[in-house]
Amino acid sequence: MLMIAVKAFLILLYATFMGFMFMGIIRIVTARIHRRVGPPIYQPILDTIKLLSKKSNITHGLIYDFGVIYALGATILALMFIPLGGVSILRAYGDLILITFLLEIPMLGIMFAAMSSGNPWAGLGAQRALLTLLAIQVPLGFAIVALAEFYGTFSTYEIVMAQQTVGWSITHLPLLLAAIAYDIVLQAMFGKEPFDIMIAPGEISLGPMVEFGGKHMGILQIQHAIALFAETLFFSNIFLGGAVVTAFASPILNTIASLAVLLIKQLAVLMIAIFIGVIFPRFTIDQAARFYWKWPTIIAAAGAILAAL
Amino acid sequence: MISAYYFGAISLILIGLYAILTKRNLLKILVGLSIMETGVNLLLISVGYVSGRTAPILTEGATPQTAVDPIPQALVLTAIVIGVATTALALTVAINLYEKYKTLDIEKIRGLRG
Amino acid sequence: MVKRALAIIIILITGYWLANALAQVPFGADKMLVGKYYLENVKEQTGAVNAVTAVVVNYRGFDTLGEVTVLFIAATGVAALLWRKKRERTAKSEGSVVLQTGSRLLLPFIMLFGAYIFIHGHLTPGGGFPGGATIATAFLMLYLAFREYEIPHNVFEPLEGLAGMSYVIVGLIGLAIGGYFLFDWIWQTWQLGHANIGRLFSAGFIPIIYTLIGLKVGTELTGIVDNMVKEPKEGGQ
Amino acid sequence: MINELMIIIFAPLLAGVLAWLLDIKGIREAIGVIGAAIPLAYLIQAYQTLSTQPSIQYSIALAGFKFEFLLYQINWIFAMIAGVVGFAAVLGMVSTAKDSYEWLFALISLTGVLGVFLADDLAGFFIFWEVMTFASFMMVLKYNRKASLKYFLLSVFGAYAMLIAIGIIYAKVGALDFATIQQVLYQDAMRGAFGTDTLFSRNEMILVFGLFLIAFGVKAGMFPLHVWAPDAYSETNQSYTAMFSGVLSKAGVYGMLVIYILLGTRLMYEFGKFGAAPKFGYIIALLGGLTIIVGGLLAALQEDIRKLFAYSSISQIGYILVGIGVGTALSIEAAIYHAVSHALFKGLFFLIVATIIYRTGKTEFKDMGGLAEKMPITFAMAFVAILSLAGIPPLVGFASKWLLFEAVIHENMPILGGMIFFGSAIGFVYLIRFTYAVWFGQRPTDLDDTKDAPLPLAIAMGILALLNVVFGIAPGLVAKELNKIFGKEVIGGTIYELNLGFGRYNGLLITIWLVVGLVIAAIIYFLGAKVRKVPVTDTYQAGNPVTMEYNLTIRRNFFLPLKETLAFWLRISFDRLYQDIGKWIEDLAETMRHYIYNGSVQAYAWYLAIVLLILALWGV
Amino acid sequence: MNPQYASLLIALPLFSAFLVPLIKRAGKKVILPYLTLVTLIQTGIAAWAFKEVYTTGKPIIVLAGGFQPPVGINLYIGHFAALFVLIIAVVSFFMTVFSMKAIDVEPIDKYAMLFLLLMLGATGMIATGDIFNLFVFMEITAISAYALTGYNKTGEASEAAMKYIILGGIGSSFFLVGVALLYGSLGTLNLAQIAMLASKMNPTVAQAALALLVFGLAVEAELFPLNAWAPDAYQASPHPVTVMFSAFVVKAGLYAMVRIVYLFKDTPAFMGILNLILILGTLTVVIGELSALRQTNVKRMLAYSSIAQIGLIAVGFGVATPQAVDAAVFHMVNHAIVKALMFLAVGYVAITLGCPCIESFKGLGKKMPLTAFAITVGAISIVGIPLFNIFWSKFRLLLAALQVGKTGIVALILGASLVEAVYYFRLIHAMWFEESKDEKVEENLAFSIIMLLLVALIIVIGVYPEPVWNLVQKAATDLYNVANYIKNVPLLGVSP
Repeated sequence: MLMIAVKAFLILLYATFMGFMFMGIIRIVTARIHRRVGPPIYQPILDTIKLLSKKSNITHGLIYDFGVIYALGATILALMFIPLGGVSILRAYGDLILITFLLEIPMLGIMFAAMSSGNPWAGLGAQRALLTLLAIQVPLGFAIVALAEFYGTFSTYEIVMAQQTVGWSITHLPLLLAAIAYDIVLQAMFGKEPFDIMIAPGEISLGPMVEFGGKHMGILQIQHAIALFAETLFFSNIFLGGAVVTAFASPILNTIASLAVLLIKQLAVLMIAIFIGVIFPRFTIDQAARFYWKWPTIIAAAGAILAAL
Repeated sequence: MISAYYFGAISLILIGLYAILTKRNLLKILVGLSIMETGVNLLLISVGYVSGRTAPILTEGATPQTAVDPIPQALVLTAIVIGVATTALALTVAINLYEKYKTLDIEKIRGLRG
Repeated sequence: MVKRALAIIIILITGYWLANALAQVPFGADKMLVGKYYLENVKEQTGAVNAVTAVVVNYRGFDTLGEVTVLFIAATGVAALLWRKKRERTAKSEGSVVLQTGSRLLLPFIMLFGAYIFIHGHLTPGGGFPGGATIATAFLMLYLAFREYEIPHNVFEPLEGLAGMSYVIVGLIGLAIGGYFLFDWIWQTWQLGHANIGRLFSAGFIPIIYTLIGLKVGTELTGIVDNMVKEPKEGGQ
Repeated sequence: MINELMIIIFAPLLAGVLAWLLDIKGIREAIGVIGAAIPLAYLIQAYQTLSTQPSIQYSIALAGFKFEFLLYQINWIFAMIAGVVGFAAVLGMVSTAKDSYEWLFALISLTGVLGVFLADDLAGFFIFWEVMTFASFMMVLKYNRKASLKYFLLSVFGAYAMLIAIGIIYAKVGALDFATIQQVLYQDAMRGAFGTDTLFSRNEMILVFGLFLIAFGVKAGMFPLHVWAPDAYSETNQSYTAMFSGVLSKAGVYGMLVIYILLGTRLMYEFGKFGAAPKFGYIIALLGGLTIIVGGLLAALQEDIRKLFAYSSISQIGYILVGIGVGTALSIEAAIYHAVSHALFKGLFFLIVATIIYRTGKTEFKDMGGLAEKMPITFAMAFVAILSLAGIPPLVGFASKWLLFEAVIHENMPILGGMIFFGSAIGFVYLIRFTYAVWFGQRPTDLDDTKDAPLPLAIAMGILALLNVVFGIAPGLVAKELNKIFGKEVIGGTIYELNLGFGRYNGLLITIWLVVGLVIAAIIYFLGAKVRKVPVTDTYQAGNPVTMEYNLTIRRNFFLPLKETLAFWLRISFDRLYQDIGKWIEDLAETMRHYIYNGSVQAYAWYLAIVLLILALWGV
Repeated sequence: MNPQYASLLIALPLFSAFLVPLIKRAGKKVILPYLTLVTLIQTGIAAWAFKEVYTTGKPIIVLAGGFQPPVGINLYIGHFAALFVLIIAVVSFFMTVFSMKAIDVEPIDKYAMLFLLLMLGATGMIATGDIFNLFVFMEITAISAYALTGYNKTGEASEAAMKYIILGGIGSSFFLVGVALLYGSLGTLNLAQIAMLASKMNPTVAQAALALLVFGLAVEAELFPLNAWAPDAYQASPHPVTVMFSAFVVKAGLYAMVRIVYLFKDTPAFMGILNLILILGTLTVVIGELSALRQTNVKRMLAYSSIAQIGLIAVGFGVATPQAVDAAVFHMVNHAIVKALMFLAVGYVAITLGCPCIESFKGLGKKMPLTAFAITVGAISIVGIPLFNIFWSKFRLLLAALQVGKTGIVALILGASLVEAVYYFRLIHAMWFEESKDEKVEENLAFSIIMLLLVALIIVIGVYPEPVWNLVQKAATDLYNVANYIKNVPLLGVSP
C-alpha cells in the first residue's frame, strides 16, 4: 500500500516535471525556429508558481472551482494507467479504450469550468474545442481499432510487450498508417497549429482559458504539463515500442534506462508536433473538421481494415 | 343452336343494358331497366317450357304428364311484381329529381361525388 | 361514339357468354324435378287445379308473402317520397264525354271482372295480382276522366293494411292450428272442399288469400296512381 | 388469471384505468404510482424464483390463441429496465402530468412494454406491441397531431410488417409460440445443412428477416426509420418520455434479440457469416452504426432541449444495435448492458428535462441559461447523467460502452469500430452544448425565481442517478446477470471488475484513483489563496463593460460551423422523403376518388358492365 | 316450444308493418313508440331463437306451409342466422330509439313501415333456405332501402336513391338470370339441394350461374367496383337507416353471396370465383380506405370506411379456410357493433349540431363529451388496436390469409389500414384537441345509454373475446360446413 503510494507520488512528480520541461522545450524550439532566443526551459515552472501564489483569486462559482480540480484529478488518473517503463501501478488495467477516454475527460472539466464563467469567448472556445474533438475522433478511433485488431488485445501493457518481440508497431504497414493518423490527431490534442483554433490566442483570447487566472490557471498549467507527458507517453507506448529494459541486473537501473528510452521517444513525438505546428498556419474549424474526416480518416481506416484482414 | 326464345330473352336483357350504358336521359335508362326485367322474365318462362305440353291447369284433358313446369311461371309472377315495384319507385325518384334539379340528364345530376 | 362501340362489344361478349351457358340448358326439354312433384301431388295436397296458383300460394307461400310485401313497399315508398304538405292534381282539362261516361259505365264491370280473376285463381289462369291490377285500372280510368276525382283515402289505406294483416293472420292461424306458418289449415286440417276439386269452393285458403291479395294489390296500385298524378302545390314544401 | 406474470403485466393497466375512471387529484397519482410499483416489486421477487428454477411460465387461451408468457433471464433484465425506469417516470409524472388522460395511457404503455418483454408467443408479442404503440401514440397525440401521426404511421407500418412476417412463419410452422418456432427453424437449418429441402426458401427468409428488421427498427429508432422519434419524444410529457425513450425503444432492441432467438440459426445457415458476425446481424450493426452518427450529429444541431435528447436517444440505441448485430455472446451482453445503462441515464435525462420544463416552461436553449445556481439538485443529477452518457468512468455509461467497444473491435470490425468512436465523441459534443446553454452562463432575468425540482421528480431522478453510479462502480452486478443468459462466464471478473481476457476494467479502482487525483488537485487548490466570487458580467470582455442586458451566452446555433461543414448531408432528409410519399399518396387518393366516384350513375353502370365483361371473358 | 314459432321472425314485422296505417289513426305520436315496441318483441323472438339454436346445437328449420323442402320453402335458422337475426333485431331496436330524435321528415308512418320491412328483408335474406326466396327478400331489402335512401326528399337523397335503384336493378336482373340458369340446369331452387347436386352440374352453366349470382349479390354487398351507390346512399339516407345499412343490410348481401358460393364447393368454377372475391375484396379495402382519406363529411368518411371493412370481410370469405371464415364472421359481428355505434354517434352529432361535416367535430370533446368518447372508442377499435374488439377479428383474418400464402393481399390491406389510422386519428384529434367556440350540449340520456352499451360491448369483447368467439366459431362452421348444411335440411326424397 505504502509502496504504491510512494511509487504513484514519484511517477506524478516525474511526469509533472517532465511535462513542464516539455512545455519549456516547445517554447524554446519554437523560438529557435522563429530565430528568437526564447525563455529558459524552466520558465513554465516559474510561471506556474507565480500563478499559484497569487494573492487575489476570483471564482464564478462552485463548478468553476470543481471543473479545474476535476481536470487535474482526471489527468492524474489517466497518467496512472499508462505503462511507464518498468514502473507502473495500474498498467494491468491500462486498457486502450479506457485510456483514450481518460485522456479526453480533463477537457470536460475545463469546459465545465470555462463555461460556468459565462464568458462568451470561453463559450466560443468550448464550441471549437468540441468540434475539434469531434473531428479528431474518427481517425483516432480507427487508429485504436487498428491497434486492437492487430494485437488482439486491448491492454496497453501487452501491446508494449508484444512489440518487444514483433518489433515496433510502426514497422507494420497497418499500424504505420494508424500511427500517422494518430500523430496528426495528436497535433490537435496538444492544441498546436494548425489545429489550435479552439484557443486561437489572438482571436478569442485563448478561448476556454480566457477567464482563468491565479491558482486556477496554475492548476491548469500543471494539468497541461501532465497531459502533455501522458499523451506523448501513450503514443510512444503503443506505436514506438514503449520501453522494456531488462539489460541491467538492478531493477532500479532498468527502470531508469527504460525511462530514458521512453523520454527519447516522447521527445521525438513532441518534436514532430512542434515542427508541424510551426510550419502550418491555423485552420478554421470547418476546414479542420473536413481535413480530419478526409485524409487521416482514410489513412487510419485503411490501417484498421488492413489490420482486420 | 340456341332457341329463339332464349335468343329473344338475352337480346332483351342486353338491349336494356345497352340503353343503361349509353342513354343520358334518366327515363330512358329506366326504360332500359324495364326492358332488362322483361327479358329476364321471358328467360325464366322459357326455361320452364317443355315442348308439346300445355299450361299446368289440371282440369279435364290435362294430366301431370302433359303440363309444363309450373314453378317458373310462379317465379315470373313474383318477378313481374317486383319489377313493377322497382319501376314505380324509380319513377317516383325521377319525379323528385326533376323537381330538385330541373333536368333528367344524369350527367347533370352529380351532386354527390368523390 | 366510342362509348357506344364499347357498349356493343361488352354486350356482344356478355351475350355470347350467356348464350353459351344457355345452350347447355336445352330449350323445351323436360328438366322438371320439383315441378313434377307439384304436378303429381297438387290436387291432393292443395285442392287447386291450377298448379301455378298452388305453387304460388301454397308451396311457395313465402315468396308470395314477400311479393305482396314488395308491392306494399313500393306503394309506401312512392307515398313517402311524394309526400308533400299540400298536393293537388294539375290536369288541365276534364276527360271527354265518351271517357267520362264510359268509365262510369264500365267501372262496376271492370271491378267485377277483377274480382272474378282473383276469386277463381285456383281454377283458371289469374289470381290476386292480375285481379288487383284490373281493379286498379278502374280507378285509373276515373282519374283520367275526372279532374277532381279523389279515391277515398281513409278507406283505401286501412283496407290495404288490413288485407295484408289478414294474410299474415291466415298464415299465423296455420301456425297455431297446423304447427306451420302459412299452413293450409282449411284444406289439410279441416279438409273442407275435398269433394269439389275443380270447383269454386275448393283449394283451401287459396281463394281467401287471393281475395286478400286482390284487394291489397288493387288498393296499392290505385294508391300509386293517386300519388303519381298529383303534384305539389305551389308554396307547399 | 391470478398469476404473478399476469400481475406484472396488467397491474399498470388496471391502475391506469382506475386512475382514469376516478380522476381525483391525489388519488389518481397514488394509484398510478402503486400500479407502477407492483410490477417492480413482483419482478424483484421473481429474481428469487429465477435463482431456483430457469423460468416462470404461464399461459392462457383466448380467442382461439394460446398466449404463452415466460419469464427467464433475458426478459427479466428487460422487464427490470421497464420496471425501474417506468417507476421513476411515473413518479416524475406525479409532478408533471396534468390530467387523468396521461395517467391512463402512460400506464397502458407500461403494460404494453412489459407484455412485449414477457410474451413467449408471437401473437401475444404482437398484441402487446400494438398496445404499447397505441398508448404511447395517444400520449403524443395530445400534444401534437403531426408528430403523433408520423410516429403512429411508422410504428404501425412496422407492426404490420411484423404481422406479415408472423403470418409467413405461422403458415409454415403452424404454431406461434417461441419454443416451437425456434425448434422448427433450428431443424430447418439442420436440414439445409444436410442438403435436403428446407421448409423456408431463401427468399422467404430474406422477406421474414427484412420485415422483422423494419418492425423492430422502427421502434428502436433505427436509421433510416428514426424520423418519428425526435418529434414524438419531444412532443409529449417529458416525464413520460423518460419511459418512452428509456423503455419503449428497448422493445425494438428486444425484438432484435427475438430475431436471434427465433431465426438466428436459420438465418446464419442461409446467409453465412461476415467475419465473426452473422451476415444478417452485420446489416443490423451497420444500420446501428449509421444511426449513431446520424442521431448524434443531428442532436448536436438541435435548438430545443427535448429534441436534443430525442436525437441523442436515437444515437444511443445505435450502439445497442451495433452490439446486437455483431452477434457474439460478448457483444450481445454488451448491448444488453448498454440497454440497461441507456435506460438509466436517458431516463434520468428526460426527467431532468421534465423538471426544467416544469419549472421554467421553456423548451428552447435560447431562453435558458445559468440554471445551475437555481436548481442545484437537478444540476447534480444532470452532472451524473452527463458523465454517464458521455462515457466517463466510473459511471455506468462508460462500463457498457467500454464493453461494447471491446466486443466490437475484438471481432475485427473496423468500420463499426470507427463509427462507435465517432459516436462517443459526438455524445460529448451535444452534452456540452446542453450543459452550456442550460446550466451555465448568463441567466435570463425571467428565470430568476426558478425553483428546484419538486419532490417526486427529485426522488425519481435520485433513484436513477444512484443506479447510474452504483452500476458504474460495480459493473459486475449487471455482468453477473448477463452471464446467466448464456449460462457461462462470458464476462469474467468480480463485482467491481470486468475481465474479458483481452481487456479489463475495474470500476472501483478507477473510482479510488479518481478520488486520489481529485484530492491531490484539491490540495493544490486549497494551498492557494482564498477566492472571491464575481458575477457573470465581471469577466474578460476585451475592455467592454457589460451589463445584464447584453446576452453574453451563445445560445443559438451553437454548432454553426458543424452545420456548415455538414451542409451537404443535411439536405438529405428521410423525414421529408416520407412526408413526400405521404403527400403523394394523399393526392393520389384524392384524384382517384374523384375519378372513380365521379357522381355519374352511368359511369357506375359501366363499372358493372366491366365486371360483367370480366366474368364473361373468364367464362368463355 | 314449437320451433316453427321462429317463423314469427318474418310474420311479426310484416304484420306490424301492415298494422301501421291503423295505428296512425291513433295519432302520429304513437307510431315511433309502437315501432320500438315491435322491434323489442322481435328482439325477444330473436333471442329465443338464438337460445334455442345454441343450446340444442341444431338449426331451426321453419317449413312454410308445412311442406318439406325442396317442395316448400324453408327457413334455415342455423347458428349463423340465429346470431345475425339477433344482431339485426337489436340494432333495429336501438335505431327505433334513435329515430325518435333523428327523423323529423314526414310521413313518419311510412318511415315506420319501410323501417320494419328493411329489417324484415335482411332477416329473411339471412334466414331463407331457397334461392328464389332469397331473391324476393333481397328485393324487399333493396326496395325498402331505395325508398329509405330517398326518404329525406332532398336533391341529394333522390340522387342517391336513383343511383341505388339503377345499380341495384341491374344487379338483381342478372341475379335472376343466374337463378334461371340454375333452375334450368337442376330443376330445384332449394339451396341444400343445389349444394347436393352442384357437383353434377354442367360446368359451363355452373360457372355462368355462379358468376351471375355473385355479380348480383356483390352489388348489394358493396364489393368494388359495384359499390358506387354505397357512399352516396350512406351519406344521403336518414341517420338511423345508415346505421342499418352498415350494420346488417350490406352484411346480409355478403352473407347470401358467400352462402351461395360455398354451395358450389365441388364445381370447377369455385376456386375462380373465390379468387375473384378475394381480388374484389382487396380492391374494395384499398379504394375504400383511400377514398375516405380526405373526406370532410364525416358521415361519408365513415361510409367509405364501412365499405372497406366489408371488403375485408369479403377477403376473409374469399380465403375460405375455416380459420378465415371464422375470422370473417367475427369481423362481421364486430363491425356491426362498431359501425352501429359510429354512425349513431355521428348521426347524433349531425342532428344536434346541424351537419356531419368535420367542422362540427372540432372540439366535440368539450361540446358532447360522451358522444365524442363513443366515436373515439369506435375509431380506435376500427383501426385495430388491441383490447378493442375489431383487433381480434382483423388479426385473425389477416393471419388466416397469410396462412394460405396471400402475403401480397395482406400487405395491401395493411397498407390501407394505415390510411385508415390517419383519417380516424385526425378525427380524434379534431374532437379532443382542437378548440371550438360552441357551448356544451346536453346529451340525450337514451342515446348516451345506447352508446355506452355499445362501447362497453366493444371493450368487453376486446378484453375477453372468448364467449363471442365461441359463438362466432359455431356460426362460421354453419356457414362453411356445407355437408352439414345439406344434412340438416330435411330434404324430401325428390331427386333425379
